[in-house]
Amino acid sequence: MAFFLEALFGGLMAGMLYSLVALGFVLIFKASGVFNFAQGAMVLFAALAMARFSEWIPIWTGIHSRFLANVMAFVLAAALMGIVAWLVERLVLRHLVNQEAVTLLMATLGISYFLDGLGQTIFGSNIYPINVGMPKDPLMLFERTFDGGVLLNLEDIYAGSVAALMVAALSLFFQKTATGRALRAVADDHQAAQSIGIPLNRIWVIVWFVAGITALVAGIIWGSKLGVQFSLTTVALRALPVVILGGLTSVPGAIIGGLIIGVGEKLSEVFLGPFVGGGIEIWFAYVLALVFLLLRPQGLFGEKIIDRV
Amino acid sequence: MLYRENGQLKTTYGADQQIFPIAQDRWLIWALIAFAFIAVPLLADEYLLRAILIPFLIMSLAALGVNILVGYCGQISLGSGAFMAVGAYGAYNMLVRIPGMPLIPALILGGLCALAFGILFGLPSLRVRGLYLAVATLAAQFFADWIFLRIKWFTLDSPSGSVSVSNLQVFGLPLQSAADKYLFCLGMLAVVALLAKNLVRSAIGREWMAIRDMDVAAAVIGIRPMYAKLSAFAVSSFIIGMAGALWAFVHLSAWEPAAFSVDLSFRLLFMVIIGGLGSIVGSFFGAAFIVVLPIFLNQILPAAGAIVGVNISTAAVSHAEFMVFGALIVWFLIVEPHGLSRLWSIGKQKLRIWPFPH
Amino acid sequence: MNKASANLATVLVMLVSSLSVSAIAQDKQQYFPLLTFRTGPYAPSGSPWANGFVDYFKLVNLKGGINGVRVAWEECETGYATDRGVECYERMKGKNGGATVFQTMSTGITLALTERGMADGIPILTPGYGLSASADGEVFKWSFPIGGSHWASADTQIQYVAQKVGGLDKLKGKKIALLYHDSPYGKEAIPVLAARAKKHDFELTAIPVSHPGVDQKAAWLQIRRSRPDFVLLWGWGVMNSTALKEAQSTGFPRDHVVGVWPSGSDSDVKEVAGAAGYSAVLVLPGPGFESTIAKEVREKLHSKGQGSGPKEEVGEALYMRGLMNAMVAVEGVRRAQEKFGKGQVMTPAQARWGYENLQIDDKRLSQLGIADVMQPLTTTCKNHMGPSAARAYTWNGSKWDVSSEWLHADPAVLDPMIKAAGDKYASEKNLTRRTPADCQS
Amino acid sequence: MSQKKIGDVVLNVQDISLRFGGVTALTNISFDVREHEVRAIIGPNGAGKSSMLNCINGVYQPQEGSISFRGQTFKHMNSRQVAEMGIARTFQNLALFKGMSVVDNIMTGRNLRIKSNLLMQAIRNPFSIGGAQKEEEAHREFVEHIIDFLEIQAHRKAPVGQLPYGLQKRIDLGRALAMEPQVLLLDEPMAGMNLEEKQDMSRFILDVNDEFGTTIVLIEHDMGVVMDISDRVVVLDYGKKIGDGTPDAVRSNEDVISAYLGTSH
Repeated sequence: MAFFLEALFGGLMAGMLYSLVALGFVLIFKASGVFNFAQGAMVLFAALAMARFSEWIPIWTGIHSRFLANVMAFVLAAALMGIVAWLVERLVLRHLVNQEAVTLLMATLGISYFLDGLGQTIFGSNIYPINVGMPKDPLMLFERTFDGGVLLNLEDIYAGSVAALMVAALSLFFQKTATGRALRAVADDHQAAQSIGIPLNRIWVIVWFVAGITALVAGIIWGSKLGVQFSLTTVALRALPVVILGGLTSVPGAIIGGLIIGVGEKLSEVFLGPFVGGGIEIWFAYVLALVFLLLRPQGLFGEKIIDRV
Repeated sequence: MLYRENGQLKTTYGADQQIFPIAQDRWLIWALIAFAFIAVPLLADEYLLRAILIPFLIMSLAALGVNILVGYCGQISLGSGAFMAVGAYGAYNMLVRIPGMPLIPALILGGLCALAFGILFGLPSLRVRGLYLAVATLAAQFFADWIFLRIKWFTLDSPSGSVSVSNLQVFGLPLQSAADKYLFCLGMLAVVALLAKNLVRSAIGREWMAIRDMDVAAAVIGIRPMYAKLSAFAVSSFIIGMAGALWAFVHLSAWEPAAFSVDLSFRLLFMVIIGGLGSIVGSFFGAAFIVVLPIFLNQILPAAGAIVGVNISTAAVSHAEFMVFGALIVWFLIVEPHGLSRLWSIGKQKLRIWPFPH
Repeated sequence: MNKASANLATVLVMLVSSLSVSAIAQDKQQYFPLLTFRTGPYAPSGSPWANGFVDYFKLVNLKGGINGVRVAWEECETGYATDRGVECYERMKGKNGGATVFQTMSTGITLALTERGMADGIPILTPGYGLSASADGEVFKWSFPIGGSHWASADTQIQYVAQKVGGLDKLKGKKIALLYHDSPYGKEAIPVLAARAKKHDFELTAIPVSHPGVDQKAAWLQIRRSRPDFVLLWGWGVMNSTALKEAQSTGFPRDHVVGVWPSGSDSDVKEVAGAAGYSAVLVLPGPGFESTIAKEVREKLHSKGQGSGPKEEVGEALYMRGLMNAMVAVEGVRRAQEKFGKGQVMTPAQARWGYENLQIDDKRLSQLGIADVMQPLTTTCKNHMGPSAARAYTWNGSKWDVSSEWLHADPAVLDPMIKAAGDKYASEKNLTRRTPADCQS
Repeated sequence: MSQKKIGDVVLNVQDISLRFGGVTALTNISFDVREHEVRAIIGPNGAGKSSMLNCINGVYQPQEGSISFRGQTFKHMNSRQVAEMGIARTFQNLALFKGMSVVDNIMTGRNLRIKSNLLMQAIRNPFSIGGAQKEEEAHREFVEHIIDFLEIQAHRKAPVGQLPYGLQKRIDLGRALAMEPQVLLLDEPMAGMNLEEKQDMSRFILDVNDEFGTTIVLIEHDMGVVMDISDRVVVLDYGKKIGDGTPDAVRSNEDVISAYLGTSH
């Protein structure tokens, strides 16, 4: 029982992080119809930037408060993601307007390769720490009720709540701000949006920037847990089933989907895994999403598409 | 003035329908085949054969398969690596478990395993399109990674999980020297390429392209999307599977699931994009490009660096490789969505009307 | 910014070295290809290892080469991927008058190359890793897991655990979990540990972690459930630090986690706050910041800005391993020269004899300046591994402390397994065991 | 006006209703189509004309009603069956296979009739081993007749994407004709054409109707054309049928005038 709770909880926390990455997918897809395969690369790129800047800033400026250094690093990294967003719009999207989704998907594949290479060229390919002062040690609950107690992970809790905050902030941004509304308009209908004078290009830059920020946050959380390293890119592959499950166009979908996938894969791994040799969580998540896909092609909250002839 | 079709009048539809309607092309292709089969084994050295030509041939085969699915039928797949893996392990099991199983049937059986696997994971394509399908095929990728890693039966319980084949034979002839292996792969490729070309220029090929271009219209003229898509998956994964078996048997000779990772799937997709979606010859261009590029960069970048006085570490080179790949993909998608094969045909067109501009 | 400046240094050095290599291209040189991986998930392990390699070769050349024969080397990036490794092998085996020997730096690549090595007549050198069965020199004529293999690691690892609990007999009824990298490397651990488990009846549960090893949450949940007495860590690259972080966050005592050499380098523990108490059993050399050879590298290379990596890396476990790998490669050639002619460039076949008749005793080790971190190496035709010695090191939060005597892999356990595996391989590939006559060649 | 004998009912549509979620596209539409006649469906934009054809084609599945063809009645159609029964169709907004040449586009219309299986096609060869090549040539010959009929010989090998709109419309028709249909559904075959092109197209339609005796169901905006070439007309408005009869009858129908002629031009 205690163990089940732990697995469940671990799953929820992992799910929160997945949904944070998934959110990046959804944002971009809503606003530009692009299935951004590069989200994972952006996470790595942003995290690398954060890690290295926070390491370099003290050397450059002689500031030694870790807090300040982190803040400045965050700002710099964010700015960098802004530049990336701008360049992507300039060099790629702009030239691929009204192409089929699949072409755009491949383009983002290209972008992700490029970012992977660039990031490691600039920032190096070792493991780099991000230290934002997350607590590392576990927290024991109900030690009386269950033998050994239920282990909670403070770091996970922090991470989870940051992710939750991020999500809340984004939904606010979408609902309340003018830009947010513009984004929603674009999402609903490109031509219409353009015709009422919403500048598509600027919107896209903004969206990719926002996605970049989510990537940065996700990168920081994962980075401070595991250290920043090339293998962060796999995070994106882990978040794909989430998007499928939740529906490409739905923010709440990304959240719920994330939690379902997170819990699903962890529980499957710890309870089914041992019987089949373990390591099933990755494909389990995918197959889960796949089965779901067959039942409901548009995903949990996605809109149904009717094609006209 | 050499490359002209004047005076080559077609008197039958048969003549008009042949693969190379222009005489010069026919001569060229025969010359090329002769060169590949006779001259290359004599001229090329061990290194060229083993490190470049054999991988190129096998990857062309795989790219051909991917192109049928992605290029002709428009069903994007990120799981090609999985199909190769299934082919490889399928063929391996056939070869090892069935005593006296000859090589070529083993390869074909391996292909058939991949075919079954392909159809299974092609089923989602009946319900979902494009992006969603891409993700569905990723499921195939990770599932394959897992079964060959964790289910000991497939690897004959080898403790290391890595398997190997040795002293292969074709019709009793040993397949040892680089030249033999090269010729074997070349033969396979030639045959499969011809069959594939026939398919794409026949009714089934038209069904695939119809589904790709406008599936509703296709359905209305009586094309069954299910049959078209699944047959594309079947043919494609069969070819990819055989390529996988060749890759494992002939090129690697000892391998582990990691040899067919999602990375390979992406590389295959890149080959098709760069080479040219929906073009057989494009598959060759793409494969050549992706196979040679890393080696090229490995040779050139350090040299270039040395000239300007910077030394490029191997790490830098492979990072550069990432960037070049990425940049090229985007560049091709933007500038020449039909890839190298289009550039090729444009060139031919120019040559045809040369020296007159119009 | 030190890393960057280090990079710059690297750049310059490599330039110099490359020039020097090309410069001496005409006079006699022994060509050593390197299958390194400085990128991808395993770069953290690959880089220091490769740097040690290269630095040693530089030293050899500074000291006038191998009896006058200069060392030429070339790196080929494998990214720890088997197929890339095969490509590299094919690419380099014929270059510069032929590769002397290949060091695969990856068990997966070793498996792919073992047979090619036999076919092409190029020795495959895997000190401390590779295909454990290839210690059987009568079957694996061209493979050399000199001074240790993964089986040796596993055996010494168990011996250290036994030492912690106070004797092999105390292992009885203990629960031991093996957390391994799900690759040929990680799987090599299982047979020996299983044999040991039978022998001392402790309970062994093997928990695989898939490539690249960043998500281990589920694995550690399992560990937390089964509450083993010890966790044996067989990680690689980024998997190691992740494992230690997860251990901390699931509250598993780090001093009950025991690693092997691929999990025992500074990059695995440096950035992990709670890694203190974790110990690793390192077959062959351990960290040696104060070793003579490390000092030598610092003054002869780094002080002249010619070091391959960052200066503070010199002496790290994996860096020392790189030095050792290169050292074995060179010493083999030196030994071969004694037989086939001093100052000559050795063919792969001649070098093979050298590796098969290696005699690196304490005296030689101290001449080489590496005596204080490793034990002598000897190989014979029958036994390509020779005696294998390992020592446990414990991370105290800032550095590794030696925490055991030299542990020796127990032939009583390994030899029968090696013999059996050798026979199995021989029958599969229908090879015949080498005759004593063949051993003379 | 073609002087041909109108046969009895081939296609009969009975109270078809079609909804997308909340939106109702068609409500209780019924009409019949007689052999050899030219039957027009008219109505303002969004009247549900195309939806009607899509139901007949089995592209959409109506919630209620049934469709019977030559006596067989179907709750809803399946595209494949429809095609096999000999109902062909052209599309309002061009639905050609852009990636393929003119010949290949029209050849797809023959696919239903191709017998040789995948393997035979794979081993297709000039030495008439296996029937594939022979079959291809036979169908190619038929297609060439259509190409002549539609006067597009010059563009045979061109990729359809590059051809002008008017020609593409013809090829769309050609693809349908290649199926040798008994009933031909034309969805605004003249939309966006200039006068000359329209004349050509109506000529083709009438020729098809006369020479092959093909029954034609026609959606068209241009009243002039409709009144000229069609024998009977159905009028839809907001998914309801508001008129049905000869052109003259429809022309004088009050509802139609108010709903349609009144509003549009």
